[in-house]
Amino acid sequence: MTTTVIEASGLELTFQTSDGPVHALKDVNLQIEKGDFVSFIGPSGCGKTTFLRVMAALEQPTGGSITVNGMTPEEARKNRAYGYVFQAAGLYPWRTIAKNIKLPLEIMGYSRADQDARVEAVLKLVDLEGFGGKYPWQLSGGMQQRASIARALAFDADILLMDEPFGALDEIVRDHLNEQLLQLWARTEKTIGFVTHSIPEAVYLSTKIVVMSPRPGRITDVIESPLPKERPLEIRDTPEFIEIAHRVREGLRAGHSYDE
Amino acid sequence: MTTTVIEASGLELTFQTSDGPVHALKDVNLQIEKGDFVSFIGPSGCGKTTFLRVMAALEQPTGGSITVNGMTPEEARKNRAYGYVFQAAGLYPWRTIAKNIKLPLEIMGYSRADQDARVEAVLKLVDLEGFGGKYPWQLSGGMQQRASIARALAFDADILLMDEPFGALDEIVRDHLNEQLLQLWARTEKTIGFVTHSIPEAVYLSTKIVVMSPRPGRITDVIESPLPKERPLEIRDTPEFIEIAHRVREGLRAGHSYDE
Amino acid sequence: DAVKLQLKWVTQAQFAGYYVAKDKGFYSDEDLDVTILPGGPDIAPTQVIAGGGADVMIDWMPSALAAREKGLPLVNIAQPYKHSGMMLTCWKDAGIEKPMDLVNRTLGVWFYGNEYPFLSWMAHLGIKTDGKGPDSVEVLKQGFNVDPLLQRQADCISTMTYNEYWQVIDAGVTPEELITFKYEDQGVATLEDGLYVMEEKLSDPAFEDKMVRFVRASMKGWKYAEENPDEAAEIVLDNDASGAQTEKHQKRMMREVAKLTADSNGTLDPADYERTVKTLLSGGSDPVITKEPEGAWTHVITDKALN
Amino acid sequence: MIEVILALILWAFGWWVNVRLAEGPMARTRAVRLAVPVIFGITVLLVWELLVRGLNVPMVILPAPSLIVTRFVTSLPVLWVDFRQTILKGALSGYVIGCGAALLVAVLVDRSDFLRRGLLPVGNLVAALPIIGTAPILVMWFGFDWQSKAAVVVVSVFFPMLVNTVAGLAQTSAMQRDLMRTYAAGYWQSFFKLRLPAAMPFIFNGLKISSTLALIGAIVAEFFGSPTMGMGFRISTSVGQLALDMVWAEIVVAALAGTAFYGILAAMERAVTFWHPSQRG
Amino acid sequence: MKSVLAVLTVLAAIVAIWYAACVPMNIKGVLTDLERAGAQVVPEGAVARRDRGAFGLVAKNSFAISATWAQERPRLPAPHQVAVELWQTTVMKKITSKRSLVFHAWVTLSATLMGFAIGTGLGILLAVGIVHSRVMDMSVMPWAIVSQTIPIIALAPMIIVVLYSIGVQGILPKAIISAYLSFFPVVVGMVKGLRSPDAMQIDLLKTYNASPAQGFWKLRLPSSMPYLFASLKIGIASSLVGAIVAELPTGAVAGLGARLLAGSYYGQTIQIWSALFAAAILASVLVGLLGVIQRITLKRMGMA
Ligand SMILES: Nc1ncnc2c1ncn2[C@@H]1O[C@H](COP(=O)(O)OP(=O)(O)OP(=O)(O)O)[C@@H](O)[C@H]1O
Ligand SMILES: Nc1ncnc2c1ncn2[C@@H]1O[C@H](COP(=O)(O)OP(=O)(O)OP(=O)(O)O)[C@@H](O)[C@H]1O
Ligand SMILES: [Mg+2]
Ligand SMILES: [Mg+2]
Repeated sequence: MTTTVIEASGLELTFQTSDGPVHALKDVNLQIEKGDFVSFIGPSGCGKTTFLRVMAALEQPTGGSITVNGMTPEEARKNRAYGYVFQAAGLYPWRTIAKNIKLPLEIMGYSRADQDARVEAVLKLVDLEGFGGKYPWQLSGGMQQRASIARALAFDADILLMDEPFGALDEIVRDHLNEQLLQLWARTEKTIGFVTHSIPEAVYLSTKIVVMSPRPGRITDVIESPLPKERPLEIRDTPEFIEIAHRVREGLRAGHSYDE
Repeated sequence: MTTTVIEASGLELTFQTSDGPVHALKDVNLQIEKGDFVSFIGPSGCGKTTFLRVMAALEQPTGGSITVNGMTPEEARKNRAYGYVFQAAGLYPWRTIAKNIKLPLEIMGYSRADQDARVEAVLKLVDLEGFGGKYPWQLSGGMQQRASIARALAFDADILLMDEPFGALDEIVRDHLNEQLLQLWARTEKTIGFVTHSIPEAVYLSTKIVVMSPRPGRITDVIESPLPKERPLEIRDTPEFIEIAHRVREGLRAGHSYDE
Repeated sequence: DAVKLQLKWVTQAQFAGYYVAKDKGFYSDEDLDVTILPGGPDIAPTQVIAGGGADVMIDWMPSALAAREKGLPLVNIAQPYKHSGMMLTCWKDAGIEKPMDLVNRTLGVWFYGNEYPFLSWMAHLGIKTDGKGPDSVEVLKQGFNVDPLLQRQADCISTMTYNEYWQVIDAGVTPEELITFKYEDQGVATLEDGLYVMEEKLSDPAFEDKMVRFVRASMKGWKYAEENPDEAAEIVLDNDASGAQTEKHQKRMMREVAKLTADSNGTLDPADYERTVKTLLSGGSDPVITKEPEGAWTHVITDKALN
Repeated sequence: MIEVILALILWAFGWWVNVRLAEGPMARTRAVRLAVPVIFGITVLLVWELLVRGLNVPMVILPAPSLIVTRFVTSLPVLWVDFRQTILKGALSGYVIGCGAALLVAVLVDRSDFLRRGLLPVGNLVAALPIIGTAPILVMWFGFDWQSKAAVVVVSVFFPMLVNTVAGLAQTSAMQRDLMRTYAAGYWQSFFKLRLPAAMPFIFNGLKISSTLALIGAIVAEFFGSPTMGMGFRISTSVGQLALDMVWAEIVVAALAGTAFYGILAAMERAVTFWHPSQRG
Repeated sequence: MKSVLAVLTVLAAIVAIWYAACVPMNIKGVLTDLERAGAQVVPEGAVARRDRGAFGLVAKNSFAISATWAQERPRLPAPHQVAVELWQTTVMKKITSKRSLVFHAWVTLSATLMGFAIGTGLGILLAVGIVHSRVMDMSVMPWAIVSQTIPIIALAPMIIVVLYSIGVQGILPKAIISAYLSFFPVVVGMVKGLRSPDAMQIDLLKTYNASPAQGFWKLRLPSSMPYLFASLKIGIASSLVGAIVAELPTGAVAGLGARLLAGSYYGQTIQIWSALFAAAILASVLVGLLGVIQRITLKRMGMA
């Protein structure tokens, strides 16, 4: 049984800039089911971030409609339905890792004891036990990024939106985090929206790969992944994997121009 | 006939920090021949950047020896033997793209006419014709990075050192630039030192892949690539390619720890 | 009863009478609680009294009359200073012997309401004040000290007999090196340190009574100070919060001040007033007052206080 | 009393108009950006006028704006003389000399790490000192005319300017400097092509801070002695004569001059540091 | 360590230049004094020397050089004269004495601190208003900038008198001038600081559906701290300037400004200089103290 979590139809977003209007999103139609892991891939400036922001009600669409759990994104946000992970870790430097993770909990009014328990749990989840008392700048970039994921996981959002969370990390760390993210997803049944530039990453993680192209930003292809839910890293050397990756690459290249 | 361009033996570099000494490089031995394309790969903090900086005489080794074209790196730098591309584009925001590319030419005293001709040529090389008059902040990250490569190519350095030049770009642009870089290398016979985090990129580009591991930073493997000089993008799906990539990955994993 | 007295200048023996009256209990004998507010180079007592910050103030008549013409009705209720202590002190070696020698020289003058006697003197002599010239002098706004003379930036500066003149002497200059022109001798002297109040307040009998008692006690203080100059100077020193005054200087000042107050019992001499007004009316191109003031003084208080 | 009530109503009305403008759809346009502060200013002036009249505030305490304007218009020649003496001669010459000297010294200091380490803390300290206190001394040294005012200005602008310039010259990132090293660029090449342009935002910051200091220094120094003209002279003598309208007219001149000065600097800054993120926003 | 050495070298150089400068600065006065005392001076007569260059006089009367460092009322007192005066008026006097600089410094300090507190408080409040209200931002901010071009210090006397006349007396008028001067840097710094969180940090809170108050306490305020401290340092220095200038017109009552004025009034240059140095020391102590507080606070916040 699948329930539709996010449904966009004819979505448009035009930014009014001093150089004239920028069509960041044009006629975007997409349906995301509960428990989906959806990757967004596309060249720079195609509107991936914008789309994610529209879902999280951080941006107002200028046309079309979008519903989240049957509500407007605005209402969903008021219900605290989202965990959002930005490209940069964006931890507050004046708070320790543990306090950073507590931030949303404080705001949402969780009890003191509950806060501590949850921090404990998510720190373990992202392999950061014992680092709760450290300040962000005492950690490496990869650890910071994991802390910011922990922050988004600490409260019970059922939609997790991640905007290139692993962009700044090296390949090995990235592989490791990808594996963990998959496990987490399998365990929690969250719906995940994930922006990436890396084809293997998108293919490895997703149940659905959304390929976008710029000017105006629109969806050129939606690829449903036939890969099983259980995915060891080695799956990346299987023909199915390479085949999907190839399809994604072709889709990307079609919509790409080199002046960017 | 091969001539040795860079020769390091027993190279060591220890940074004295307030937390005690950091062994950024330890007992590094490497020989780079004229016309080699050498990639450096390894986890974060393993000393890739440091090694590149030692070659460019931006850092003084604390032990061992290194020669560049038979001279000390310092002398080689005075002879303007290097073009260096940093991870961030590092263009001067108060200069237009064309003026940024002219910067080294002005400093090295090229004639006005020569400067213009060279700017024209390198802008074409990196697909930025027509953008010479723009300021860096009017361009996307990818275009900025290409401009910074153009800047390093504008003068006749025979060693090109590139520190993760494509780290911030999306995959398609990256593929495209990789292709162009290879063509350029084939055409100019430059010696290139290239730091990357991406295994496919390293394998695709290099004649020699140097795998490094941290604490202390040292070379764990040097893989000579059997791939031909002519490399279409599709070569990445050949068994040879996958085989080398596998070897690199193994080498990397061996030296990797997850606390980073 | 509370009385606030605004001084024209910083705490020094120039105001010894009031400090003595306070210290010796003459005010409290009259049931007065007097607060003495020191002035300073940039304090215009007229402005203070206009805003109600003081009940009575000490000021020179020119600035009081100017304020009156500007619509601030000030009335002189007593005049403890009979004589003017202001003079122009010049270097003898600059070749100055008589007033007309001043032309084509640089003179330091106090402004801030104190420039009027000087301007009318110059008008009297027919000397212009717009820069060096054969029939004109260059005027500087003199700061608070005698440096312009000592540094020879000016050939003459304004001094008071009881204060700045002695600072010049203290700096090591001998009286023989100097030549002084007292305004009084030049016939352009204006009345100095008098007591002024707002006209409309005087119509209040309670206030009038307070002033009567105040003037009586103050004059008692002055007479005491004239007779015991050293003690008066000590009292002043005790009241000087800046700690900058020296005993030697204050004792000397007290003696000089006594010379100026000795001839007055506090009552304003109408002849002196007339002379002041005449001087001011002839103040050259930019006269201080343009018409004869009316009701600018009263004998009501002194009559009641002293008889 | 009517005036007071009127003043309150006017205030509320002015504020209401501004709220409408600032939160309206046109808020980002140039016209509204200009209109809002102007409306605010006019409202303040009108309220001031009404309150002064309504509460019968004596002229010697606070004159009404209309009186000040009248005085301003009728005293233009005097104001011009004062302006020339204080702003053009005292403040401007001191400003040019002080800032110029600071720039030169900064370049010298910048060449030596030792000097920079030694001078910067001292400079920072001096920049925070009440330099105004030197005015009586400088008047004593340099005489009564504008030279002593210029000297006060020189002393008060020198250190803020020096500190800013030196800090600005150190503003380059390690990468930008390394780039110059890979070109084997000489000292002056890196100076003119990298450090000076990079320092410009800081230099302009120093220039802006100094501009207000210069104005204040020149005016305050006149309190300690001056020829019979100048803004400081006029202000202090006018207070003595209870000509408060004249005092305020001089304040208007000072504010106009200061704002114009600042505006010119800001325009120059925009032209020179157009590339800096703070100017692009 | 190297820095300390460098600073000491610079200071030593300044003292040396200072001593050297005393010679030409004071030579005329010294020669006049010596002549009065009967010494043979070239050329004779103060008038004759009036327009002579100082260096020429020094060359012709080199015997007088040592006297230039020991005058009673020099144009430029020598460093040791100032030091001796400072010592005598601080350590050697009871601090309750009106002749003690410590007493005067305390008077000034109390006005400074009060003004600083008022100015900082108002500045922060205004900054909060400006950051949260577009109207405030658009209408007040430009005038706040214009207000700084008004030489308020030059008007301090008048303001003091006006306040005086409406019954505000004592420490408060001084504090108000101080507050006016310290208020602007705080507003500017605080507005900058409260706006320093980047769009992403603000968006993060939005995804939590945080209220504006939560946004203020959890994000804007903490991230404004470095800016706040930077402007507090400027603010306290301006406060001190304000207090000192405000003391000038209230007459030589008490305080460093009064001391400065009285020194100037009686031509006591050494007293002026020692008051200046006392002010300088006070300023650096205040700024230094804020620096320490800044370091501690930021460290506890994990930002240093
Ligand atoms: N606030 C804004 N105002 C104006 N234009 C904007 C704004 N945000 C984004 N854009 C424009 O909208 C387009 C889509 O931007 P978006 O950030 O969504 O791209 P993206 O796919 O996330 O790119 P990247 O991979 O570089 O992050 C771009 O052309 C961008 O310049
Ligand atoms: N200037 C320096 N002072 C002290 N330690 C340094 C300095 N530069 C680098 N290091 C340390 O030396 C080690 C190697 O750094 P380096 O920058 O060469 O790593 P890298 O391989 O380039 O890493 P990355 O992939 O993150 O760029 C690291 O541990 C780093 O912290
Ligand atoms: Mg994006
Ligand atoms: Mg690196």
